[in-house]
Amino acid sequence: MKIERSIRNDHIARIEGKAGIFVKIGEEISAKINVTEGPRFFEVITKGRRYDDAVAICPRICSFCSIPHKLTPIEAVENALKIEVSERVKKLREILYLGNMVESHILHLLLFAIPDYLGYPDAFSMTKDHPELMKIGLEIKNFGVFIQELIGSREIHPENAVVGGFGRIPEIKHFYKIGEMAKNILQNATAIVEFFTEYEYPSYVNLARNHLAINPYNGYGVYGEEIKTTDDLTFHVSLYKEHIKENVESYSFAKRGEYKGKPFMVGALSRLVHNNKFINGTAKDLLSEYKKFLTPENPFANNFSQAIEIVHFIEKIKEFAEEIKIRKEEIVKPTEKSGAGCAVTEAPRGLLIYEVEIKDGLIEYMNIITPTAMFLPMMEIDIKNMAKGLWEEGYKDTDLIGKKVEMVMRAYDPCISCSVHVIKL
Amino acid sequence: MDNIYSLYKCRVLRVYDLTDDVKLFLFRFENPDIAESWTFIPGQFVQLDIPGLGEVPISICSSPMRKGFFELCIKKIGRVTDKIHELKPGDFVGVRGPYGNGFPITEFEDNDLLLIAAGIGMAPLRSVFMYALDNRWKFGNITVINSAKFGKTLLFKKELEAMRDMAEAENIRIIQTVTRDPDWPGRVGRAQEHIKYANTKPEDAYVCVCGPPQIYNDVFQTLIKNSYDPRRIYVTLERRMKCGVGKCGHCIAGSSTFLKYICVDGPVFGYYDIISTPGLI
Amino acid sequence: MSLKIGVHGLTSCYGCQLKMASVKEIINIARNFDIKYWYMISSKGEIEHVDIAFVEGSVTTKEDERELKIIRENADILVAVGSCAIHGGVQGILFGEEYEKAFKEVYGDKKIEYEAEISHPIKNFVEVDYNLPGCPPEEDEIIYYLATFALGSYPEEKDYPVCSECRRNGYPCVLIEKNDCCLGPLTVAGCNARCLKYGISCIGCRGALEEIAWFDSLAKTFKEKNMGEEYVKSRMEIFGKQYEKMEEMLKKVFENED
Amino acid sequence: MRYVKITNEKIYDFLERLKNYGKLYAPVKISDKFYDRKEIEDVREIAFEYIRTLMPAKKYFVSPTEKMFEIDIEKGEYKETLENIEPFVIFGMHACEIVGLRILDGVYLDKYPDIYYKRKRDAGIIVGLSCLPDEYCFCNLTRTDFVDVGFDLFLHELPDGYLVRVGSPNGHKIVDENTDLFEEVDKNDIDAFRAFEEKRQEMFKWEGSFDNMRYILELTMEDEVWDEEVEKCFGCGNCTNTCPTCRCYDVQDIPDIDGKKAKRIRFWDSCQFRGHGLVAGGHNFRGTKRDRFLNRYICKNAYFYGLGTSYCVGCGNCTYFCPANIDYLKNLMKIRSMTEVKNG
Ligand SMILES: Cc1cc2nc3c(=O)[nH]c(=O)nc-3n(C[C@H](O)[C@H](O)[C@H](O)COP(=O)(O)OP(=O)(O)OC[C@H]3O[C@@H](n4cnc5c(N)ncnc54)[C@H](O)[C@@H]3O)c2cc1C
Ligand code: SF4
Ligand code: SF4
Ligand code: SF4
Repeated sequence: MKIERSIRNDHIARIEGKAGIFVKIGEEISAKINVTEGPRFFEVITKGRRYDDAVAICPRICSFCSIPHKLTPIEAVENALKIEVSERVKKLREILYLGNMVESHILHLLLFAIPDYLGYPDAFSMTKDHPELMKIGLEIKNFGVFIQELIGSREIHPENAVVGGFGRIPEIKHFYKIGEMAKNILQNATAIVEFFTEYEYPSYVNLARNHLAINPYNGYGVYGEEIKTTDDLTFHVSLYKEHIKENVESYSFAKRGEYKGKPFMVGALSRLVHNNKFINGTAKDLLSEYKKFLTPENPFANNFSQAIEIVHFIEKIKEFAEEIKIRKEEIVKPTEKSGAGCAVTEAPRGLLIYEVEIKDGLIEYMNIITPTAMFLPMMEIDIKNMAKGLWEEGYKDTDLIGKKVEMVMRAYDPCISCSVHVIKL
Repeated sequence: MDNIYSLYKCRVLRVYDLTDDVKLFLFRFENPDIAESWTFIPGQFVQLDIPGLGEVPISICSSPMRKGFFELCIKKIGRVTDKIHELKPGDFVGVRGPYGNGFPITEFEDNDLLLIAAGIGMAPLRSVFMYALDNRWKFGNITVINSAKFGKTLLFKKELEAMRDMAEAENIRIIQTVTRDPDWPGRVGRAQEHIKYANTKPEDAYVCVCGPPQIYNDVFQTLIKNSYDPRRIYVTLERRMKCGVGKCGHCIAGSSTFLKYICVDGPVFGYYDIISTPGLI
Repeated sequence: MSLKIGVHGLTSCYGCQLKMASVKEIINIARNFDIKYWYMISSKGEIEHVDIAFVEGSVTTKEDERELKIIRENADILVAVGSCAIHGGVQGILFGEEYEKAFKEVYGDKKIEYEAEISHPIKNFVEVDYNLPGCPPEEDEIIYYLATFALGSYPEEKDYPVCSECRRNGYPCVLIEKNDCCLGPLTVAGCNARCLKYGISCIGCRGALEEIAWFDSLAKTFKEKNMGEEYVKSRMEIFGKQYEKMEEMLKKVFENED
Repeated sequence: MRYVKITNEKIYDFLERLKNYGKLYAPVKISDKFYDRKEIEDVREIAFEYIRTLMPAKKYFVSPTEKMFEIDIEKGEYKETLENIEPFVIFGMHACEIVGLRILDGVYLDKYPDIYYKRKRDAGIIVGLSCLPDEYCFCNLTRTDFVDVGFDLFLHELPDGYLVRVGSPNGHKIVDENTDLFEEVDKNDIDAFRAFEEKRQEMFKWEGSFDNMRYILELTMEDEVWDEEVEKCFGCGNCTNTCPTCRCYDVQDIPDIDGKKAKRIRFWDSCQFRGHGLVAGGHNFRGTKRDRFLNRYICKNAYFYGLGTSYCVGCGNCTYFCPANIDYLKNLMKIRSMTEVKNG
């Protein structure tokens, strides 16, 4: 007699956005991720609008990474209209971006991932037994929020960042405070890294894979213009269409990325795999101490990588905040009215690409490729392997398999809202 | 200097249901000194506070002669009043006041008194009525016309009903009338239709009117047709209010030649104020 | 006894929930309320009867609609949270034909198992008791709403424009000074004029004031400042597309007296 | 009245010394077109040339938002939150605004004195400054172009300094404690003062009296000349918020998340907002935009018995700061059909 089971969860908790998974086990094992969240067509919405209005719309794609969805299109527009902003503005943007990175990572770890590791349904119930963990996590979060509110006007949908600079540049005294705060929370961040080194990765999901990450401008960061791959290719972002393809499957509103016809991975792990040599300071020490946790073939290493990044970025923010020189600055107005441009950055969840074409100040064409859309097929494979591994090991409890499968998903930190915005290439 | 916005703690002593959405509350100040010394003029109001939700102006509906206690009759209609309706005996609220000018009650003395109320308008007028009963010898004939849409929404229906027969002997006439209730056994029709049945002598009666703004014009016309002296007609008005003491500006009403704070210059106004000032009602 | 609450997201950026989850008092919220379901945060719980359900996001699929109805049936009070839920959100710009076109453009003729539709505010499907505006809502308002519910009462919704807060804070008016296309006069206050603090003109993210958003008056002023119809319209519709009288009001201004 | 003089060389010393009497607030340029009062660290920042500030000086006496009580909900106790108010000095108030403040006094310090206001009023020292009108000013019509009381010192510009009028015991004290800064007024100064006043009168754009405006207004409230203006209005409340005599406020209780404590705050409200006249049950005493629009004209032109003026002090703020370009004075003149004189 054939034994067949299926696991179906139409609404996975603790991820950002709405998706379901459908895993079939038995002789044939298959896994599907159904993105059920409705499509929102950001590329169409922004079409025909003024470029500054368009970049105000883009962050609404996703709240967790609304800063990347603001700063990346801004950069694309600036590239298109040949706007050159000052070093100061670039630095401020980077601080802002990293502030978001820290907040996004810690929220994801604290609210979504860690409860899995400790066996709680959510962070609230976890708080009762682990108040300290929650406290240090929230302190890190507040640090990220402070930065984003200061520079971006708020942590979700920052309106202060605009094409050509900032509406208002904050006063210097606040940056001293950033430095102060960074110093105080560094050990919190180290504790989070150490938390993840107490667990071993499930081996079922070991699989060699292609990682794509940015080739950062200077040091380990989020800005750059080239993309690196595991098979040693480096290409300029403007050529992204030649290398990254997006498809549609009937069971999902999201687009699905492919590199050379194959699934691939992006995100914190991919960044560390490619760029770990640029990591310095406390994060470097931690990384060399816990080297064995940085395994390119296992997605669970992504949570560990996020924790390492938190440490690194806190130090980086501190460094930037200490060296920044504040001066009033006008918003740079474009001299050209039309043009085309591309930009790529490293959002918390991985590569984020924006391409725009502007004519007479209006958006003619916009294309957005989000990290979640890129790694979705890879995630499906890992989910399948997890289910398969457990099943073959003799676990028949679908609840347990379901939980583990969700854990794989949360390791990726998918952002469903991001993935569902799309227009065809 | 005292803070005019400070509230005195008051305890709810009793709660009576008057209609489905109107309750009568009996209060006493916690502080015995205040309870003893506190007094007011009929027609004045207090600011009643539910801590954490806010204050509402409410007319006092008992007689100032009942020292130490006062009654408020409150319709459940919004955020604060909803909560007031949940109060039980023993609960506390904050109260400050009394505010407003009140009816010129000493001027009323030695004259007849005609009280015309529609709906919740009975609340302030009951205070005048109770005061007149407490000082019966000071007044001539008294008529109360209490009107509402339905029998079940008539305020103080039972109270007034109970005293009706006894009252007649005392030259007090009580007329209760409804406009839309086919099952009501008593009088029907709008308040003004019953003015002619009043026992008051038009030439020396004072008239107090309170009800929704729409009724005023009809009532005024009927009164004047029946030879009541327009100079002796008073109404009490209502407006949004936050302070009760002429600061917050919400109750400012009238026109550029007669601009008044309903809370300190009113809520009681004379007939001529009303008809000569657009925007007052 | 603490109130039972549920938090739910339809189609959106999840920012309102993120904001709710990241308010400084989140631990106190968890302590003072009985959170029955909140998928974004917790894997426990199914939709069940709650005193108050907070719903973020707009309805863009049949599935959204079905869920929303279940939420409504199980909640005594339903609060629409954020611009998507209240006005359809930025995704609400695609309305009618524009939507059909966009869908085709994106998914081609491919069939998707789930049915998608125009982004609707949730009031189009169920009765909404209160609106908690914002994109995302402000921390103090989230707390205020919850706290008034906890007191057994309900919040007073703001009924005046962003300009009031801009002025109370003494930020220079960018509409007067720089002739910027500021939508503050139309937009529900409550953000404490956050953008004007930075000299960035209001984009209307909190949504237009119900019935007293004078798109026509504002457009008239914009027109006098030499802004074209296309631009004024495209900016006003970002958060105001589904405001019933907007187009009509704009037409009146731009068609007249040319 | 006592008159003294201060020369231009000493004016910044004087401003510096004013800080000894409290925190110094004075107008500074805050953006391309606007001025506002801010706390002054460097007295050279002060913008003597300013004509009007974005927020009227009332903000120092009735804060845009202020806490009134801390409430213990469970115990039903109210703790008033009267912060300790430090003395402060407002430098550079023009005559119209000082009258405006006196109008506020009439409202806040009447039979029911408002302690929050009173405390700030007692702590504030007011130093007036003469001004020349721009095209928005019409304080000559409202007869508020000169004040006799309501300030501690009043500085009138002279070619080489300022003629100082001393208006209160506090003013005398400041002069007496800083005699090294002041000198006697001589005949040249008086001539210069006279010349300044004359020039100032010349510069006003409108002439005539405003006294009968309230009657004319009352008679034209139904007039259709208003319709077009109402149509233009956003209902944004900038006019009332920037008016030195508008004083409406709203009160709200903000409970804590655990429902145990609350704070009662009050904040500026405006009759241009729909909620201003809305009462429970849904009736609105100012239900249309027209009602609300006219309400301001009515209110501002009503007679303020306390001072024998109207509530409008002719500062022109409401016009200057109206984003819809609604001209308050022109509208009044229109219904009055008074012709434009000089400089028109
Ligand atoms: C002088 C005066 C006497 C009154 N006497 C009585 C009375 O005896 N019995 C009675 O039931 N009602 C009376 N009212 C009306 C009563 O004040 C309102 O029904 C009450 O304020 C509604 O408050 P709410 O919070 O329940 O309603 P909401 O609509 O939620 O009101 C919110 C806030 O608006 C203000 N507000 C709303 N409506 C009014 C209003 N009509 N008057 C003043 N402020 C208002 C209050 O500050 C209130 O807190 C009187 C009003 C006035 C002005
Ligand atoms: S800047 Fe915008 S929000 Fe502020 S007052 Fe001007 S129009 Fe209103
Ligand atoms: S400032 Fe102008 S537009 Fe705004 S409410 Fe006043 S009159 Fe109307
Ligand atoms: S109404 Fe206008 S001119 Fe008159 S005092 Fe107020 S702001 Fe000044």
